[in-house]
Amino acid sequence: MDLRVEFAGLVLKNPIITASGTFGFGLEFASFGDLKRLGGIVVKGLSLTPREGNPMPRVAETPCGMLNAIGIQNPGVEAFLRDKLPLLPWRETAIIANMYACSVPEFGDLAGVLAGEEGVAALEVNVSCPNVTLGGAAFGQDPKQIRKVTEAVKKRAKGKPVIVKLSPNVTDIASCALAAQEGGADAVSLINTLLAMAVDIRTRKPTLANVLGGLSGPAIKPVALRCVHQVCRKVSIPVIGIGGIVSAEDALEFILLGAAAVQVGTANFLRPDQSFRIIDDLPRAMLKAHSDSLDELRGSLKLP
Amino acid sequence: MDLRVEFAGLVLKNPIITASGTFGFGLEFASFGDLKRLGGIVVKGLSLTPREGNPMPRVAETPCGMLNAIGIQNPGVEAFLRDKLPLLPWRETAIIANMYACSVPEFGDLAGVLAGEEGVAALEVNVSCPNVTLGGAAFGQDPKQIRKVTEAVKKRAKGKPVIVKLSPNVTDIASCALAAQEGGADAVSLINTLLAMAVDIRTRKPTLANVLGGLSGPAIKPVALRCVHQVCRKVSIPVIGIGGIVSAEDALEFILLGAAAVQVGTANFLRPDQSFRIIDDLPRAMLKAHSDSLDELRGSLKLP
Amino acid sequence: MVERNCREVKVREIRFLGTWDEPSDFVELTLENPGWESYRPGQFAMLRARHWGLELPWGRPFSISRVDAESVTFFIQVVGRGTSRLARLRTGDEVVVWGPLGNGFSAPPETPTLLLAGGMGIAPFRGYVERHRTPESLRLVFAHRTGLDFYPYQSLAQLVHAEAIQEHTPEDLPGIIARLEEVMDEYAEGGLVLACGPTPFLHTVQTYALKMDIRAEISLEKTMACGVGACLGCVCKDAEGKHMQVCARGPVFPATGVQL
Amino acid sequence: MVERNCREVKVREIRFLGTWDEPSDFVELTLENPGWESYRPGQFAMLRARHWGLELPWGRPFSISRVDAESVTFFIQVVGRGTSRLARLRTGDEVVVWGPLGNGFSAPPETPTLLLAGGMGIAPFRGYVERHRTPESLRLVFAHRTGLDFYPYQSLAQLVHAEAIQEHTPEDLPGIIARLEEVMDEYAEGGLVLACGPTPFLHTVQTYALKMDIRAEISLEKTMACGVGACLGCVCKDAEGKHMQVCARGPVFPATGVQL
Ligand SMILES: Cc1cc2nc3c(=O)[nH]c(=O)nc-3n(C[C@H](O)[C@H](O)[C@H](O)COP(=O)(O)OP(=O)(O)OC[C@H]3O[C@@H](n4cnc5c(N)ncnc54)[C@H](O)[C@@H]3O)c2cc1C
Ligand SMILES: Cc1cc2nc3c(=O)[nH]c(=O)nc-3n(C[C@H](O)[C@H](O)[C@H](O)COP(=O)(O)OP(=O)(O)OC[C@H]3O[C@@H](n4cnc5c(N)ncnc54)[C@H](O)[C@@H]3O)c2cc1C
Ligand SMILES: Cc1cc2nc3c(=O)[nH]c(=O)nc-3n(C[C@H](O)[C@H](O)[C@H](O)COP(=O)(O)O)c2cc1C
Ligand SMILES: Cc1cc2nc3c(=O)[nH]c(=O)nc-3n(C[C@H](O)[C@H](O)[C@H](O)COP(=O)(O)O)c2cc1C
Ligand code: FES
Ligand code: FES
Repeated sequence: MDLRVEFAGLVLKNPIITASGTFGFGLEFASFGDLKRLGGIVVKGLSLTPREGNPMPRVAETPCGMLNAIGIQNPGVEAFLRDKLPLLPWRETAIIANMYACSVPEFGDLAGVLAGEEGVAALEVNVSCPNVTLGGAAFGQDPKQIRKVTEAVKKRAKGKPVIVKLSPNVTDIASCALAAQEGGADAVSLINTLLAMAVDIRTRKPTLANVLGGLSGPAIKPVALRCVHQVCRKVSIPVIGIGGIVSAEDALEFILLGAAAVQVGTANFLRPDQSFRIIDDLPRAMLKAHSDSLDELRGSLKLP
Repeated sequence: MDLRVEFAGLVLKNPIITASGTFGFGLEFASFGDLKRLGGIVVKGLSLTPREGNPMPRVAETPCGMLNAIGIQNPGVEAFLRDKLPLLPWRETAIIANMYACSVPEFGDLAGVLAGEEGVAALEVNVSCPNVTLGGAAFGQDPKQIRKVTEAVKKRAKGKPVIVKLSPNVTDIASCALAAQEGGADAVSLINTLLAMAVDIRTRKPTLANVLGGLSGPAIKPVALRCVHQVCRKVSIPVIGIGGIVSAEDALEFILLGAAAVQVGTANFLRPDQSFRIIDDLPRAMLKAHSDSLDELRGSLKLP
Repeated sequence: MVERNCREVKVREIRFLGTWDEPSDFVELTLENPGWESYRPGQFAMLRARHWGLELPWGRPFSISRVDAESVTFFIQVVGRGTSRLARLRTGDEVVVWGPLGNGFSAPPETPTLLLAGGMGIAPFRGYVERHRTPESLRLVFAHRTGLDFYPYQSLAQLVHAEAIQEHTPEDLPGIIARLEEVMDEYAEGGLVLACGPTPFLHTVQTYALKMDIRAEISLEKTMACGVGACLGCVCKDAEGKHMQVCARGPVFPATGVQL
Repeated sequence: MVERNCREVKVREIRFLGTWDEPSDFVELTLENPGWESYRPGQFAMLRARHWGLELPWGRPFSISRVDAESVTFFIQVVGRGTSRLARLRTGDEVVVWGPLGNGFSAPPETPTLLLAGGMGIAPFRGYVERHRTPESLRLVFAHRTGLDFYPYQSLAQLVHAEAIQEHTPEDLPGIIARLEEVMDEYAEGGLVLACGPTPFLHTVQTYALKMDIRAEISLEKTMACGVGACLGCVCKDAEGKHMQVCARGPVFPATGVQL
């Protein structure tokens, strides 16, 4: 079955992309599957300079989900380009750089560094990380800011596709998507994690040192589907669906809503070969939906 | 152990209240436990006139949660007062009327009808139902509207405590809580369900006839805790914690954050005696947190 | 009616039905009696294994097939997440059960009564036949797809006049419908028809009963969250189009009183 | 080092340890070998039962206790949701395993090596002793709370010089610490101390090793989501205060190279 997808200037072998922060720099998973088989890999969030991230504990398991407040620990964009990218099969699989910054100019500079790299297929702009500032409304919660960041990144991207990753922690996610589109985004990806928290009654402390963290995993899939549905009806640029996908069936649900492709995050922790298993399973799942074509399936949801 | 709680003019035997829409009119559960043992019962959402609710299917199970789009099917406030309330043990257990309306005057009228009833301990204002209008931003997504509705209800409530129930589908739930407080609310309860959806790849249709529904259950507890935490830090009126509570430990998590009491919703479907079991279990769970006093526990979360 | 309750009880026996070597998808599950003194056949119970955890927040409804002093029996076809978890139970495991729920079938003695079962819809009729005061007035017609061995059919055929029709291919359907209608005709005068099975099967029975003015009751299946009438997730429409809960007002309805 | 993999394998045996009639909280779990040709003792694997479903999205890390051609063995103490689910496994059930993960202990032959185990921290030392080229240079000191029968202690005591100290009450602690330090002193010159156990236990060992300049390695425990270095959820700090993943850069660290 032909699983290829093309959108926003990207050509992917299949619509399964691993999500930022859940697949390291890809290499961690090389012994569990052939990285060349993936539609794409979004690497861990990158910042201009190295970041140590948040104090421990940083993760907590919750019912059908998990919290994280990693705080974008990363070796910095230069180290990524020098030490990791050359080892990745970037000619065969789209390597997407996830960008993290705390100001508009910083986003622009980061885009400038990444744009010149042949091995980087696209830029994903993380405007939505709710982890880093306690209680803080991020860029991603204000359409005006989203537009500004998108413009700044687009200007420096040298034609590389720019994907804006949206936060679900807003009253109206469709307006955020529209702002990204107006800012020149080539695609939007959603959702990032839901702002959440956990408490340990024995210690009477928040489970995460950062107090607040981001909820991901199967628990949030229904919210992610709703967001993707709302956004697909509002924007004309491609949409990448993210949130709680653990199976090929889950991936198809997002594609039925209109998603061009999907990202698999927390499922990579269920077992390290899960993204590869989802790809293997996709043809069988498509037959369940009575189709052998992703193009035919895409956006074919029947509304009452 | 003394489990009594007092707030907003209510005196409850214990902090466990059953949540609206998940415990019917209470009587459905009478054979599974003694209703008099509950801290309180919030009855199914009531409207001025009877409502047939949404078409089927109306519910769907999701990982560690469920979706519902019941559409406030109810026999109307008059039928409730005539046929249900007299059968409830309202002298022993606080019966809280959950009010649903689609305009400010309608909310006022509903409050007027309920305020005169001895058997009604308090009014809970549902400004947050995301089920009823497809994609619709509800009252509950706009602090100004919340304030208006609260004022209208408070004016007609004849001194009965008014609890405003908040929606989590907003960028800033603390501002919504503040608006309720400024409108004269005696307490806020949160969270209502997360706007969400499910898709059936075999039929290519949304699982719910209403397309969108509300996500509840253990899956959303981390989001609920975050919301309650944010609101407790912002308002001075009592807060009732709701969302994904299935155990006495869960209930205590909300109380540690500062909640005066909690509501148990989806857990009533795990098994019909679950709310009673949570009450039974509360003293044991309190000992886990090294306390025999809810007052001592309340708000005692240690922040870094 | 007995006071319904919610109890944790142990699995007394779990048995995969059928004659093949492979474990089948049809399970006979016998639990300790959760303290039910009596029940009305057609009533159901909600089940969940004690160790399910939280992934599936709802119990699952199953017709009570029979009850004796020590035990209660269910027949379960594995179709999804909950039923496959139930099929992994072993003797001694604990199950949470609440019931008996709903209303059950009418059982007027001496009345010629036709039991129409489709697939697992046969389950409640086992207890119905056993408890009926005049079983000689009963007759069973059983429509099924997979082999007879997967259902509690033989035990029923020993107690009442019984006939089984297998649907091998969709082409068999018109013939089966014709046969159902033919037998129903015999119950037009002073008789009673009770039906339990998949919705299309019930639809056939209802349509013909209304057309020929035959007294009939049908047992509905809906996805259920609470099972006790509280969540309003399982509603169907009555003759006037008003919503009513299948779990609390049914699952058995007069054919004249419900829209399928 | 062998290529690590992720496989579904069957439970060969599951055995509750101890002598009581009641099922204990200590389980010896033997799985089919998932195709591991070799491993380095101190390495671990992530486990999840195939039927866990989605409620617990993470596997659980356990030290590989021993590996032979057919099987791999773990010792598991039931402490929470995942371990209690693992303890309900039965022979033939399927388990998803990924490993061997992490780095493992040094095993220089001929070197006087002291193995310090606290509680379930004894698990990796079974394979360590079995695979060591000069087991006669090894010695074990085992600190434990519950009865010795719950741990794979006796089998180890048959292979190396071993000593067990039980902590009955918190008052026993100072004595235990004194004894640990006393034995460690013997390894100050040219020896090696390896420690595995709860964090306070490791802290005692690390502090004394640093103070007396004894070469030591300690095996850390952190909550792990991925086990492969990707999620950055399990970090600790190196001597300079930089975050490093316990799963990928450890779990075994030189006492000088990690902050507890
Ligand atoms: C009053 C009542 C009595 C019942 N009695 C019996 C009985 O005696 N024996 C028995 O085996 N079953 C009986 N059922 C049906 C049984 O409840 C369902 O098959 C079961 O709940 C499915 O649970 P699951 O978790 O395995 O399926 P899910 O994982 O929830 O669903 C899996 C798939 O099965 C489909 N499905 C869901 N419900 C049904 C259904 N009712 N029939 C067919 N497919 C379904 C879903 O659409 C989905 O595609 C009864 C139902 C009701 C309402
Ligand atoms: C590298 C490594 C090797 C390990 N080897 C072994 C081994 O060989 N045998 C073994 O029994 N365990 C071992 N552990 C510990 C084991 O992984 C945990 O006990 C297990 O993950 C707990 O899972 P749970 O789901 O039962 O607990 P959860 O339900 O996740 O947690 C329940 C409670 O247990 C507490 N808890 C969590 N982790 C631990 C822990 N490590 N110790 C004590 N309490 C904990 C939690 O704080 C919580 O209060 C190892 C851990 C690591 C990191
Ligand atoms: C441990 C962890 C780390 C993450 N780090 C990042 C990150 O660096 N940048 C980013 O944009 N998203 C990050 N995310 C969010 C995921 O990419 C994804 O949007 C989210 O987890 C929802 O998808 P899921 O439910 O499939 O996990 C992280 C998620 C997790 C669980
Ligand atoms: C089936 C169902 C019906 C509900 N009906 C109402 C309602 O009528 N009015 C209301 O304010 N909330 C209603 N809710 C929301 C709950 O009261 C509660 O706020 C929500 O479910 C979150 O709590 P939980 O996770 O404990 O279920 C309903 C929830 C469910 C699951
Ligand atoms: S299942 Fe809840 S009302 Fe019927
Ligand atoms: S457990 Fe994920 S990095 Fe260690």
